[in-house]
Amino acid sequence: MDNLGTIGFTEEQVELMDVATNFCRDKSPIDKARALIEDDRGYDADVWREIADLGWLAIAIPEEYDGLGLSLAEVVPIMEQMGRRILAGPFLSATVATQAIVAGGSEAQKSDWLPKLAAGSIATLALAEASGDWNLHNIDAKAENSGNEYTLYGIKQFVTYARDAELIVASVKLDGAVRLALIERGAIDDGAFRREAIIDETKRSFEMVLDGITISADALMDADKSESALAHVDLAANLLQTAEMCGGTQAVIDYTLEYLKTRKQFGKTIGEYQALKHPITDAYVAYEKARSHMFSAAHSFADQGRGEIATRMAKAAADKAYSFAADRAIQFHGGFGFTHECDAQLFRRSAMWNASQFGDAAWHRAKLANLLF
Amino acid sequence: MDNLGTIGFTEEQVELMDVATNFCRDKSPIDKARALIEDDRGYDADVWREIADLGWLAIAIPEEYDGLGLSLAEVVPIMEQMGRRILAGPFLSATVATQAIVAGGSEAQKSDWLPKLAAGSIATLALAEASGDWNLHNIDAKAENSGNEYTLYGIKQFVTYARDAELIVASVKLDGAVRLALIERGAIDDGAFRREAIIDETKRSFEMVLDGITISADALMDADKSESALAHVDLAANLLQTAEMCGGTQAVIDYTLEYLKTRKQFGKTIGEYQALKHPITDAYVAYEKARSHMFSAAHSFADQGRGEIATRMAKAAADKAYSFAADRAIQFHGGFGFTHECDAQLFRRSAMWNASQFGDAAWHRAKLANLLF
Amino acid sequence: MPAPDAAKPSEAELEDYAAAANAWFKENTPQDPGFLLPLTFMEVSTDQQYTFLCDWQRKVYEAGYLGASWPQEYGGGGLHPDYQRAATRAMKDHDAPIMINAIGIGWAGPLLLDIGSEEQKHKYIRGMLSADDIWCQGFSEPEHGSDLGNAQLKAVRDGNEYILNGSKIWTSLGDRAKYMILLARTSNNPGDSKYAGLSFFLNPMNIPGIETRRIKKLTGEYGFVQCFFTDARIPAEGLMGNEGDGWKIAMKTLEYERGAKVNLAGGYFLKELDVMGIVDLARKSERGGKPVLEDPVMRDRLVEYMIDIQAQNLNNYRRRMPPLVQDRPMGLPLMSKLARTEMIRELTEFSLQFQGAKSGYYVGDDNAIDDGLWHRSYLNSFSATIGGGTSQVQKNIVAEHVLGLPKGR
Amino acid sequence: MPAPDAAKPSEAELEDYAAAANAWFKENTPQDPGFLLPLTFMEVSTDQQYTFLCDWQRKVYEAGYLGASWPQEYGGGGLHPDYQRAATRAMKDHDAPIMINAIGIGWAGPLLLDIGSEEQKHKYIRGMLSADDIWCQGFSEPEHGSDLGNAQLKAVRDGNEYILNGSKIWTSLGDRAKYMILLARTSNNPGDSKYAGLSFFLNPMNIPGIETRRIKKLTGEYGFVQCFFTDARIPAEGLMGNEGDGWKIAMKTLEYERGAKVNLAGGYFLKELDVMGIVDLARKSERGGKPVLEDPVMRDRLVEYMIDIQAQNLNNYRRRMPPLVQDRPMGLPLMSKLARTEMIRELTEFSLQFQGAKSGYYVGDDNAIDDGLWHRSYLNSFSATIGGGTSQVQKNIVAEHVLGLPKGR
Repeated sequence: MDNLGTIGFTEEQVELMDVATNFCRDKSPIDKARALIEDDRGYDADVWREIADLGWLAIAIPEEYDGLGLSLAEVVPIMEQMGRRILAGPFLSATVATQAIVAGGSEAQKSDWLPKLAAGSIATLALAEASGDWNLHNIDAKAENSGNEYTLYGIKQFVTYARDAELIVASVKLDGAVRLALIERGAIDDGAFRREAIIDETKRSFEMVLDGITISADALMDADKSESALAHVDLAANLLQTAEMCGGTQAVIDYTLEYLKTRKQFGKTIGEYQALKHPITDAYVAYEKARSHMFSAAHSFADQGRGEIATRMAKAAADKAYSFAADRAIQFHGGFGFTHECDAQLFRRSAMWNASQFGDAAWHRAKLANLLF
Repeated sequence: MDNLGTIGFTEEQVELMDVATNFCRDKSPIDKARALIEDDRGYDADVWREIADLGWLAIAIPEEYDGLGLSLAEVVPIMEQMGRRILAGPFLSATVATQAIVAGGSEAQKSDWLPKLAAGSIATLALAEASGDWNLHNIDAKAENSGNEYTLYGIKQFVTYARDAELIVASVKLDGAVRLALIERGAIDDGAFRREAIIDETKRSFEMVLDGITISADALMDADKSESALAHVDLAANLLQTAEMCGGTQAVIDYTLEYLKTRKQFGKTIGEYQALKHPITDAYVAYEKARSHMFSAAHSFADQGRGEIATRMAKAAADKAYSFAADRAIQFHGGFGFTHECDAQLFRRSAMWNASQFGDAAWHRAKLANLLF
Repeated sequence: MPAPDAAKPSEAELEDYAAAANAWFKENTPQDPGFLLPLTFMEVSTDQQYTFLCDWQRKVYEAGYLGASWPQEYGGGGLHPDYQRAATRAMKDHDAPIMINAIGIGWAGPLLLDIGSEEQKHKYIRGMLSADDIWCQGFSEPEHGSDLGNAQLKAVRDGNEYILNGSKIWTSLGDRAKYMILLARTSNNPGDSKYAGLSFFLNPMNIPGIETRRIKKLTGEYGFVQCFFTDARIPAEGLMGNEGDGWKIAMKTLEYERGAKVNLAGGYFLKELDVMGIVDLARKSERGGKPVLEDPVMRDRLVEYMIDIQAQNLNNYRRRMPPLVQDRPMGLPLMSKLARTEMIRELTEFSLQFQGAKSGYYVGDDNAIDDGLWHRSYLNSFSATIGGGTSQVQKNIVAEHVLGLPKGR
Repeated sequence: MPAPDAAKPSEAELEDYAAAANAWFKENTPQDPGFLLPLTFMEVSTDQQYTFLCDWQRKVYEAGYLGASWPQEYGGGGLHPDYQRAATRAMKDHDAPIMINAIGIGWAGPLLLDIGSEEQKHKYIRGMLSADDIWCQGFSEPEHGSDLGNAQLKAVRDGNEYILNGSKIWTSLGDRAKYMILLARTSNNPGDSKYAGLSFFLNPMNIPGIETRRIKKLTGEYGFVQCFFTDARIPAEGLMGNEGDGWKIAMKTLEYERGAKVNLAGGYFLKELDVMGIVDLARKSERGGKPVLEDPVMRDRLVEYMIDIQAQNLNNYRRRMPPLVQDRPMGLPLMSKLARTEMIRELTEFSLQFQGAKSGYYVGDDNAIDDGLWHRSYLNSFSATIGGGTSQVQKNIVAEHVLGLPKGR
C-alpha cells in the first residue's frame, strides 16, 4: 500500500513543541483548568491574547494575509500540549474555521478576514445539526436569496465558543449544494445562542438559531469552493483533535502512573500488581502508536490521498488509546477515581467529546475501508 | 425479548452426564487419545461398540424405530464429556446424520435406516463444498434423473469418518432445490475418498467425489422434507459442537490451572502472577457463560424460534470461550506450550476445527442479528 | 426472628393481598415529579429528591406495604413474609420509586431483629420503616478502600461512652442520616490479626465532633459524603455484641444485603439499568445518517452484548440447579458481580457510539438522548466496578476461591 | 573490529557493486525447490531443507556476498560494511532463501572478532561463512524458560578440560551443528548473585556425552532440539574470557543479534510474515459465499489491523527521530517486540475467519488456502510471544524500565 502516511518533522515543529510545552504547563496548571470550568466564558482571555501575540493563530495562514505561511503540521505540537494541560479556549475552533477561509475563501473574503484572524479574532464553525450526522453534507439549514442578500434558516449545534466569536462559518444548503456562509457575530443578537450542556465541562458550546439572519451575497462561498473547504475543514478538525487527544492520553497515563507509584493497598504499592501494571502498559503502548500516527498525519496532511488516510487512521488510533487510558485511569484510582475531584474524569470526558465531534474510531475505520480496499 | 432460550434439565440428562463423565474419563485417557492420532482409523472400534451398546446412538431416535425416544438435549452431556476427554470417533457425525433421517426421512427410509443406526451403524454427512460456504444451500453438486435412478455429480468436502460409514447423507441440487440423498457406502468404491489433512488431528475427514454414483429414486428425500431436514441438521450439528467445545474448554482450563499451580519461575509459583491468573479467570468466566448457553440451547432446542436463537448464541459463546482459553493455554505453558507434546495445542486445534464447521462466532452473530432485531 | 408465628397464607389469601397491593401502587405510584428521581439510594443529591423519597417511603409504610412481615410490636405488620414479597413485587411491577432508607431496613434492621436488645428494637425499628430515622453505613475509610478489615477509626472507652476519632468515606446519606452503623477499632494489639480489634456500633450522627463533607461524583452529582470524627462521644450502649465482634457482625450485615433476609423489610433500594434498553436506543439512534440497527458493525457488537447479557441471566438460573454446577458450585455466585458490573460498564460505554455527534451532549441538555442516561450510566458504572471490591480484587477471589490458584505475595 | 582499514566506497562504486549483486541474485536465487523452504533458521525440519540451505549459503559466500566486510585474513572479503549492506539488500529484494548459519555469523562470529584470540578467529570464521561449520546456541534450560541467568548446566574444570553435566533446550540446529555457544555454571557460591557463577564456552558438539532429542513443535514440524550433557569433556580453551564472565558475554551476543554488528556478516536469518498479505487473503477469500472484503464486520477489523501495522511501521521510523521521542526515548524500542509479536498472533488468528469452512484444512492438504500458511503462522507466532522473554515479561520490562513502575515482589 503506497498511499499510507509517512513520518517526518520540521524544525519549526520542534521549536514550537518546546515553546508550547513550557507555555501550556505554565499557563494551565490543573487547578486553573478546574477553576475555568466554573467560569462562564470558560477560558482566560489574557492567555488567549498571549497566544495571539505568540502568532500561533497565524501559523497556517499565508504570508500575504499576515500569516506565517507555515502549515497545520506546525499547529499540531501546540494543540498536543494544550490537550495535555487542558488549556481551555477557542484555539482549535478558531484554527479550523480559519482554514475554511484559507481553503475556500474568495480573494475578498481572505483579505477581509485572515489578517484579523491571524491577529487573534475568534472564528468558529456551525456545521452540525440535530441529526448528529458526521456526514457534513447531510444538513437541513438553508439560505434563501432575497435581492443581493441571503436569508438563513435552520438550527446548528455544537457551535463552540460562538458567543466570543467574531466570525461564524456556517454550512447551509442552496440549490441542493452545501455552501459555507461567513456570518459576522456582530450582526446576530445573543438570543440566537443557547449554551449547551456538553460532556466536556472544560469547553464551551452553543446551539445557534440561524432563522432570519441575513448575509450579503459576497459572504457566501462558491459551491465548488465550499465543497473543498468543507472536506479540508473536516480533516483539519480531525487532525487537531488527534493532537489534543494524544496530549490528553499522555497526561492521563502520567497522572495514573503517579498514583500507582504512591498508593498502597494490602501493604503493597499498587503499581506492583500486574492487574494494574499491565493494562496501564497497554494504554501506554496504544498511546505511542497513536502519537506516531499523529506525526504521520501532520507530516502527510497536505499530501493528496495520503493525507486523508493518515488523518483518519490517526483519529481512530487516538480515540481508541484515549478512551481506554482514561477509562482505566478512573478504575485504577479506586474510590477516588469515582470523584469529580480526581482528574481522570476530566480526561475521560474530553475523550468522549472528541469522539463525538467529526467522527469516532468506528466512523473513520468505515471511511478507511473504502479508501484502502 | 421473549424469544430467548430458557434453561432447565431432565433427569435423563443428569444421569447420562454422570455415566458419560466416568465412561469418557476411563475410555479416553490423554495418552490413548494421542496414540489414536497416529492410527489410520483414528478411533477405537471397541469403544464405539460399547457406546452403541450403551444406547447412546439411539437416544434421539423415536421408540418405534428402536430408539429411546428422548431428544438431543440428552445427547448434549455425552458430547460434552467426549469433548472434554477428546474421545475420538464418529459420534457427532453419526448422531447428526441420523437426525437428517429423523427429521426428513420417509417412512421407508426411517424404518430402513433408523434401527440400524440406533444399533451402531455409522452415518455421516456430505454437505460442504469447495466454496467453504456455511450456507448449506449454496452447493454445486447435483442429481440427474435417469429412469427411476439418479446419478450424482460433484465433490464434497469434510465428510467425516466417511470410510467407516454405512450411510452417507449428501446434499445435491435437483431442479434448483436442495435434496438430501441417502448413499449406501457399500455402493461406492474407496477411490471416491481422499483423506483430508485437517487442523484437528484427532478427527478423520475425507473429500468425496460423487461423480457417477447412482441411487434409487426412493433414496432421495422430498424437496420440502430436505429443506426442513437440512435446517434441523445445521442446528443439531452446532448444538453438539457447542457441547464438544464446552467440554474442551473446561479441560484446557483445568490442564492450564494444573501447570500454573506447579510451575515455578523467578522463585514463584507462576499462578501467583496476575498476568496469568486474571486471564485464565477471564477464560473460566467465559466458559461458564458458554456452558449456560449450552444447557439453554439443549433445553430450548425443540422450541420453535427459541431453539435457533439459543443454539446460535451457544455456538458463538463456545467459539469465543474455547478459542481464547486454548490460545492462552499455549502462551501460559511457555516453551513447553510451543511443543506438540503439550496438550494445549490439541484443544486449540479442536477449537479451530469446530469454528470451521457449520459457522464460527461471527457467522452466528450475523444470523442472530437478523433473528433478534 | 421476625413474625415467627405468622401463618403462611393460602393461595387465595395471597392473591387477594397482591391484588390490593397492585391496586394501591397503581393508584399511588407518583408520576414524574419533574426532577430526576435517583435510581439508587446512593444517588440522592438534592433536598428535593430526599424529601420526596422520604415521603414516599412513609406513605408506603403507612399503607402497610413496607415492613409488613416485621413484628408488630416494633412497628411491623406481623404478617408472613409471602405478603411482603407480594407487596415488593407490586412495587417493582409499577416501577415505583426506591425505598430510600436502604441501610436502615436492609442492614441495620435485620441486624437488630437478629441480635438487638428489646430496648433497641423498640427504639429503632419503627423509625426505619417510617423514614423518620434515616440510617447510613460507616465501613470504608479513605486510606483503605478495598481493605475493610483494616479500618482505623479509633473508638476508646471512657466510662459509659466511647470517644471516636478518624474518618469514614463513601457514606450514602451520611449528611442527612440520624444513625450510622459503624465499624471502629477498639484495640490494636501488635500480635493480633487486623480483624481482632474491630467493634460494631450504632452511632448517632447529630452529635458534636461529627462533621460531613459531600463528595461530588465524577458525574457531577452527589450522593456520598465523607464523615470526620473528632473526639465525638457516643453512648457505650451503642456497641453491638462485645468489643472485637465487629468484623463478624459487619460480615453478617453484608449477608443481609445479599441474602434473603433483606426482603423481610421489603421494598427495593436500587433500580438496575435495563440493559435491554440498549436495543431500543439502537433502534431510535442514528449514526452517519443511518439507523444504528442497520449498521452491520454496530449490529455485530450489539449481538455480542445480547449473548453476554443472556449468558448472565442464564447463569442466575443455573446457579440454583445443583446438577448443572457440580464441578465448581461456587463459580457462578462468585463471578456474578464481576461479570455483571464489567458488562454494564462496557455496554454503556459502547452505547455512546450509537449517538453520533449527539453523544457530545450530557445530562441537562434538552438535546441529550434519553436525558443523558447513557453517559451518566457509564460514568456511574464505575461505582460498581470499584465499590464492594474492585473488579481486580473480584478476579483474585474467583481465581483463588474457585480455581484454587495461589494468593499473590 | 573487522576490516577496519576498508575504505568507504564512493556513490558510484557502491552502485556498481549493488548492480552486480542484484544481477547475481537475479541469476542465482533458486526457484521453488518443490518442498517448503523454512522462513527462519529455527524451522529447519528435514535433511532436504538443511542440505539445500547449507549449499545456498556456501554459494552466496563463494560469490562474495556473505562476509564481504569481514577481515580477509579470516575468510571475509575485507570490504567496507556498505558493500555487505548492499549485498544483503539485494538478497532481500530477490526474496532469496535465508542464511542458515545464523548463530555462527550473527552471534558467535561477531563475538570472536570482538574478543576472540587470533587462533580462534583463524579456526572458526571461515567455516561459519562457508556453512561448513554450523553453529547453535545453548542458553535456555528446561527448568528456567524465562530466567536465563538461572542456568544450571555444570562445567567443572578438570586439568585442561571442562566436564559438562546438564541440559539445554530450544537449540535450533542443535542436532546438526558442529559447535555451540554455551552458557554454563562454573561456580555456585551461596552468597553470590546467580549471574556470578556463569561462564561462556565455545563447545564442540560431536563429542561423547552430548546427546540431542528433536522437539516436535505444536505445528507438527521440527526445528529445535534438547541437548543432554553427561560428563561431556570439552577443551578448556573453549572458555571465552574468564570464569564468571558468562553473563556479560551472553548479553554481548544478544546485542549483536539486535544491534548493528550483525550486519557485518551479512545475510538474513528470518523472513518475516508479510502482514499486508492478509489483505490479499481477504481479497481472494470468501465466507458465507461473499468475498471477505465485502463483509463490513471483517472490513472493520481488518482496518483496525491496518492501523496497528502502520503504527508499528511508523514507530520504527520515529524511534530514530530524537525530537519526536523526547519524553520516553526507550519506549518505542522496548515495546516493539511485544507489540509486533502480539499483533502477528492476533492477525494470523483473525485470518482464519476469512476462510469459512476451508479453515478446517491444514498444511499438507491441497485444498488448504496458501498451503496452510496462515494456520502455521498463527501456531508459530507463539514462538515469538513466548521465546526471548514472554509477552508477560515484556510488559514488565516496559512498565519498569519505561514507565518506572515498581518491580513486583
